[in-house]
Amino acid sequence: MDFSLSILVLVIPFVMFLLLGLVGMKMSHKVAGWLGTVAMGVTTVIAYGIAFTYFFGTGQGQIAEGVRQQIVACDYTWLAITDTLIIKLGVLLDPISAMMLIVITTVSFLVHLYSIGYMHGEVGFQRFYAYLSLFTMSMLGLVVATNIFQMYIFWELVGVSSYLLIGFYYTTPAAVSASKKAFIVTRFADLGFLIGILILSYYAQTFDFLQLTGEPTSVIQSAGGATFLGGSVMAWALALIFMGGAGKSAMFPLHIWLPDAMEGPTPVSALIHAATMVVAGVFLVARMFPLYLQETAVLELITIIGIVTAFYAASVAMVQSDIKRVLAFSTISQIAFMITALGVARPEYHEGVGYMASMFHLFTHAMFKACLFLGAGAIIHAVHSNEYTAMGGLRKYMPITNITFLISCLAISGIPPFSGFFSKDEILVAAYHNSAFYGIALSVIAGMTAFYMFRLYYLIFWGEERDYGDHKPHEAPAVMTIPLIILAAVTVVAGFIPFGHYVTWNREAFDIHIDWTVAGTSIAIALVGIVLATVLYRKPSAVPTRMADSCRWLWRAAYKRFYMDELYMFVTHKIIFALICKPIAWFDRHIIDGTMDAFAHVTHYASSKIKGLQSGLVQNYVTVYFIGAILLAIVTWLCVI
Amino acid sequence: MESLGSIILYVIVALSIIVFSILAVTTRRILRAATYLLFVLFATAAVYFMIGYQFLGAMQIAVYAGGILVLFVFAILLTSKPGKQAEQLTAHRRHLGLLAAVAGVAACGFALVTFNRFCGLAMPEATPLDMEKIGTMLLGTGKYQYLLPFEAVSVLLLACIIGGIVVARRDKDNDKK
Amino acid sequence: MIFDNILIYFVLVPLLTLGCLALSRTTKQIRAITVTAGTLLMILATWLTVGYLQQRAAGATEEMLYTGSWLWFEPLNIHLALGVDGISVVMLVLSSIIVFAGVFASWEMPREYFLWFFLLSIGVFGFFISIDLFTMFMFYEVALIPMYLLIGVWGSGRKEYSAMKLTLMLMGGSAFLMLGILGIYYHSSADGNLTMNLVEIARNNSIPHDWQLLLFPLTFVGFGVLGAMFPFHTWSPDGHASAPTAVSMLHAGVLMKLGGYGCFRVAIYLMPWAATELAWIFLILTGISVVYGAFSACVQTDLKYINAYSSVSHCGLVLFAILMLNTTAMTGAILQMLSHGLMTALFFALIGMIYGRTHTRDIREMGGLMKIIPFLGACYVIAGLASLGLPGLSGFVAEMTIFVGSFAHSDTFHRVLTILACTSIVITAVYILRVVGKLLYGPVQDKHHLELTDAKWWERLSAITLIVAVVSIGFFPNFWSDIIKESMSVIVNVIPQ
Amino acid sequence: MFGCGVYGFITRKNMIAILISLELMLNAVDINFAVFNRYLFPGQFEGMIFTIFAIAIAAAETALAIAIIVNIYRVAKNIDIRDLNKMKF
Repeated sequence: MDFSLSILVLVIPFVMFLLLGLVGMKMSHKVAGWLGTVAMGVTTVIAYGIAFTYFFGTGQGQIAEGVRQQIVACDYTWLAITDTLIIKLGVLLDPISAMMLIVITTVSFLVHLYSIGYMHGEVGFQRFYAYLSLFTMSMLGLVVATNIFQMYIFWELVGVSSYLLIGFYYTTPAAVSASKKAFIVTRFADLGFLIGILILSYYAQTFDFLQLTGEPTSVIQSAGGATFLGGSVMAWALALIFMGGAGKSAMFPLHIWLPDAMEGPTPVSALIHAATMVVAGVFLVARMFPLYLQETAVLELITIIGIVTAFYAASVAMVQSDIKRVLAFSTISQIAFMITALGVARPEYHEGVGYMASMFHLFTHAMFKACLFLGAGAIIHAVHSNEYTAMGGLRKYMPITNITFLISCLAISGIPPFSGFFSKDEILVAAYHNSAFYGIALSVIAGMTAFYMFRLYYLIFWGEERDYGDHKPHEAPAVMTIPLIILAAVTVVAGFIPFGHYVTWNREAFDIHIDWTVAGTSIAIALVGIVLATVLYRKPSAVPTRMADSCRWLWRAAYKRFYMDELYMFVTHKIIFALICKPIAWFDRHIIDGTMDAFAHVTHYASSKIKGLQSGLVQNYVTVYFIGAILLAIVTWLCVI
Repeated sequence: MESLGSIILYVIVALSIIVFSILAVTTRRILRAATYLLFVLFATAAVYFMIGYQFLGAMQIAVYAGGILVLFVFAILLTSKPGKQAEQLTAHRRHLGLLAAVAGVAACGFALVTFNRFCGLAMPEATPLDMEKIGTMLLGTGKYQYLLPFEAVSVLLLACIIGGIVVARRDKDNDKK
Repeated sequence: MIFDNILIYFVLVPLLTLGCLALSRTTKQIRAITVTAGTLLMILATWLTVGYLQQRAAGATEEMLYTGSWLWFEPLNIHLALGVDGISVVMLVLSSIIVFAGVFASWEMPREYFLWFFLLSIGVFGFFISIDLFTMFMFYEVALIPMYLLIGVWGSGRKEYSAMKLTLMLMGGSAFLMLGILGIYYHSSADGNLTMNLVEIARNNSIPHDWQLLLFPLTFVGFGVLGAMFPFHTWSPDGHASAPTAVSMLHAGVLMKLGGYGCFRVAIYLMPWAATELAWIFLILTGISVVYGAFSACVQTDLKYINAYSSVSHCGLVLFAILMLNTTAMTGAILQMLSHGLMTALFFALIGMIYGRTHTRDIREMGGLMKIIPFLGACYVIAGLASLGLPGLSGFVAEMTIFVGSFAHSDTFHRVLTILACTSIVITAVYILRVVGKLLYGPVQDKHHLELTDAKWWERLSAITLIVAVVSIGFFPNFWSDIIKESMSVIVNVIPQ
Repeated sequence: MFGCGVYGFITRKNMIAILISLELMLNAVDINFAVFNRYLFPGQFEGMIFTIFAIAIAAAETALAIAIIVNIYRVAKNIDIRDLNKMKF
């Protein structure tokens, strides 16, 4: 089946965006909602068709001598900057982009379905669906990009649509500042990304992925060993590109925007902050992986950042009170897992198991994290508050959400039958291969993940009963629970997909075999975490509060996200605004304006002085005249001799 | 050397000119200034006589001392109540004036001194100068004769007279006020 | 004779409108005349572009098309030489769109206002179509004078002060310019018959090096003052803040582009050697003005000041790119002129409309307008995103071309400055979102803002024309960048590498 | 004499005093003419003719000046030079 159909995947959401955006206001909520969902359904079907024909279809040289080919479905030159650097818009199909197609479209479709129920009765309902389709379009565009510039274009579009979605409830100032913060932080990271692209384009003289990743060694040589402040220029370019990815995937220094992005409606968090946008950074590194392999120093950097972020996020998640914040931090730590997996992946160990593991984890994580978020959305929808203090003992009232939530928690903490175990185990295998330290660190963090997930689970569904007053929390309506059930089912099944056959770094098939020693330790640690959580939080007991008081300082710091936000706020507001912008504005207003006004003033003063001379007194004139005459005489006399 | 007498006479005349002109300028009362001016005019006439230009001296006395001074006196009487005009000067103006005067005198003096070609030159012999010669000179059109300036001056004087009358005519409406 | 050349109509149409306006009485007539004038100009521009493209397609290779020159002043050999190449076509299209939108943005204005408005447009159109140095300078002056009156009479706030300041500073600039032009004229050709024609001067290329070193700064600063270069930009915030909507639209949209166009057409095209020598000084200046404008926009409280400072920053970027002296960067500069012109015009139109309703431009007093005036709010967000550099809108295309082009210089001095300029996209994001956040989102601060009426049909029309232009450049940039690149390569190969 | 004339012209307040100092200056010039003519060019009489004309013109001038002064007096009731600054800028 030829792939010309694939461009449709991009066009339909875009058309939906225009339709809903311009005409949306006229439509009723119902019509707009279902229209959006149906369109997304069609896109999902097409995407599935493409992915399956790509993976399973024969013919058209899909699998030439074991290497799965990269097919460029269509290419339309968008802007020819110079004869070599041409920006094209097109669709590139290869294992990771096909896999991402499936992930994005499924999650987006389910979120569309879910938000019909969740957003029921919200003002600006159609606008929400317009932004959702814009987001899906840009995410799909990003994934299927043929050249790095097209990826940058859709990268920015993703940033803007996340800004619009986070700031959906624009009447509340918190949402406005959160969306502004999200956009500016990602924009700052995009600056790094842009500079990385520019350096790359200057040295490699091309944007196209095929050329870049085709023969990476020649690209590195083309840099001619130019160095810049120590590291080779290419290393700098790749590090900067990773910085762009880190910003989008909320890695350590640039993660502050993700927890605040929870201001947006929960379906948005489910779609953007669980499954798709945050994963863009991982996808970028995966896409440029052959180049990264040339610069191992950058990979080390990536691993370190990954581990630091994972540990940081896990520790903070353990003390958060808002359930969505907990899930946000758990997303950050899971993404950090994937980044570390990519960081540690080396072709010589086990044919790059890290690369395959991170992609697999990406796939499974998208599923169960979306399920968790949607579950949390259902709970908030029922209880109308984000804080777990207002919840407790919900398992009686919301049985379906309870089960799906439990399944996803088990998956995320890496318990065998569920998909989380397989993907996380692969990551641990890759980490151990690279160096024991990374392995141990990751398993400890995995344990912490298990602990805080189950802490969350027990606090919501077990714990003592809150008096819910007259209106009892009821089970979410059907349209919200169906996606939950689907996602839970997928998390259970996904573990058994032979992922290795499809997605590997050099696109050769390779079968996974569980390395039981590593798997054993990880399961053990996870179980310890779960047991600890059950002991502390199953029954309402004073133990956790007493523990918190014991290390009051640490607990407060963790709760306050180690004061990162305050640091950023300090930097931006105090330093940039107060010390740079205001003085510049003052400088401009007074010094430069001052000089211009000074010219005017000087001329005015001089003219008033001259005016004084015409005093009207005849005698003044005579004296001046006379003295002038004498001076003239003297001068002529001087000249004469 | 010329006769001692003429030198003495010259000194007297020069001194009188200087003294009287200073007095004329610095007196308080305007009438006294006019009289000093009269003495200065007479002294100049004496100078002219000394150098032998009798016609010129006569002219000077007749026109200047006679005509102009009388005009002055009339003007003074017309415009200022006698005895009131005590003048006081602002220091600033005085210094300025003094400075200008001294600078002027110094410049002219210096110029005179440098052209010392003729000082100490004896009085050359007096060429006969009679009225007939002056008359032809004024009215002739030859090389050194000045008919044109003569006519010009006459026209000027006519204009002056008419001007004077017009300006000083008593204004009709002014009186009614 | 003169009337067969299409270019002359660009000047004739506004002249005709002046005539009819003089006769018209009621506002209905005035509106009719101005609207027809606007549409006529738009048609002319599109017809010119189509004709130009056909000629280029038919293989017309010489640099200037539609040329024609009529002797004007024998002794100084000054001709009314007209001619247009890719870049001036783009500029003419830009100015006609903005004039069209400007007409709709100043709907309630009296007759005299439009008289001066169209005189201003004559100056602008004349400037872009003329190739003769002197005629260019003359049209430049024609464009300056109405500015004073328009701001002084119909402006707001400290209008006299800023009108005076604006005109004086621009006059100062044009004084430098006059020196430069005369210098060029006297060195225009080695064999004695001096000429004012740009193309011939460039062909003779006879200006001696030491003279070039003197004349280049003069002309560059002369045009730079109009292009809001760093030390001379202070007229722009005051001038724009107190100008009426359509005037600041036309001024920021087109007149500042006059500066950029002049810099590149006169300063660099005629004195390439000096351009390469002295580029680094002006690079620093324009580099500063990019970051400087952006930073100072972050703390302004008056809407128009924010937009004025952002124009300083964007025009600084234009000059910055021109000084890179390679085809990509300069094409990027022209694209940036085009896109920035449209964006600022859109911004000023919207600010004018908001000011017309809330009678305050202080963002601290306004808030939550999105719900009350959704159409204007949405347009404002689009304009913000465009100036932010969102892909799919024109800002992105221009900035990317500029950055790729300026990255072509591999020495660290250029590299550092380019990275400095790149940071401006972040700062632009900061102040745009700050304004959008304060103005449109958040709770409504002022009670009587609640019953504001949304945009009227003519306001919608002017906003939509500009948005359509911005989006069309954003979606199909290749169309414009090819036109510009062809005529740019002619100019770039004059520059010694 | 010329010096006193200049000094008087500048410092005096009364217009007539100014006129007097003016006369002084004119006479000083006439003397110079006459004396120079007498000593340097005994033959010709330019100096003398010049002085004659000078005297004539001085007479005319003084007449006019007096007329003006009288008129001013009639208008301004005093002839103090400092009040006459109507012609200021």
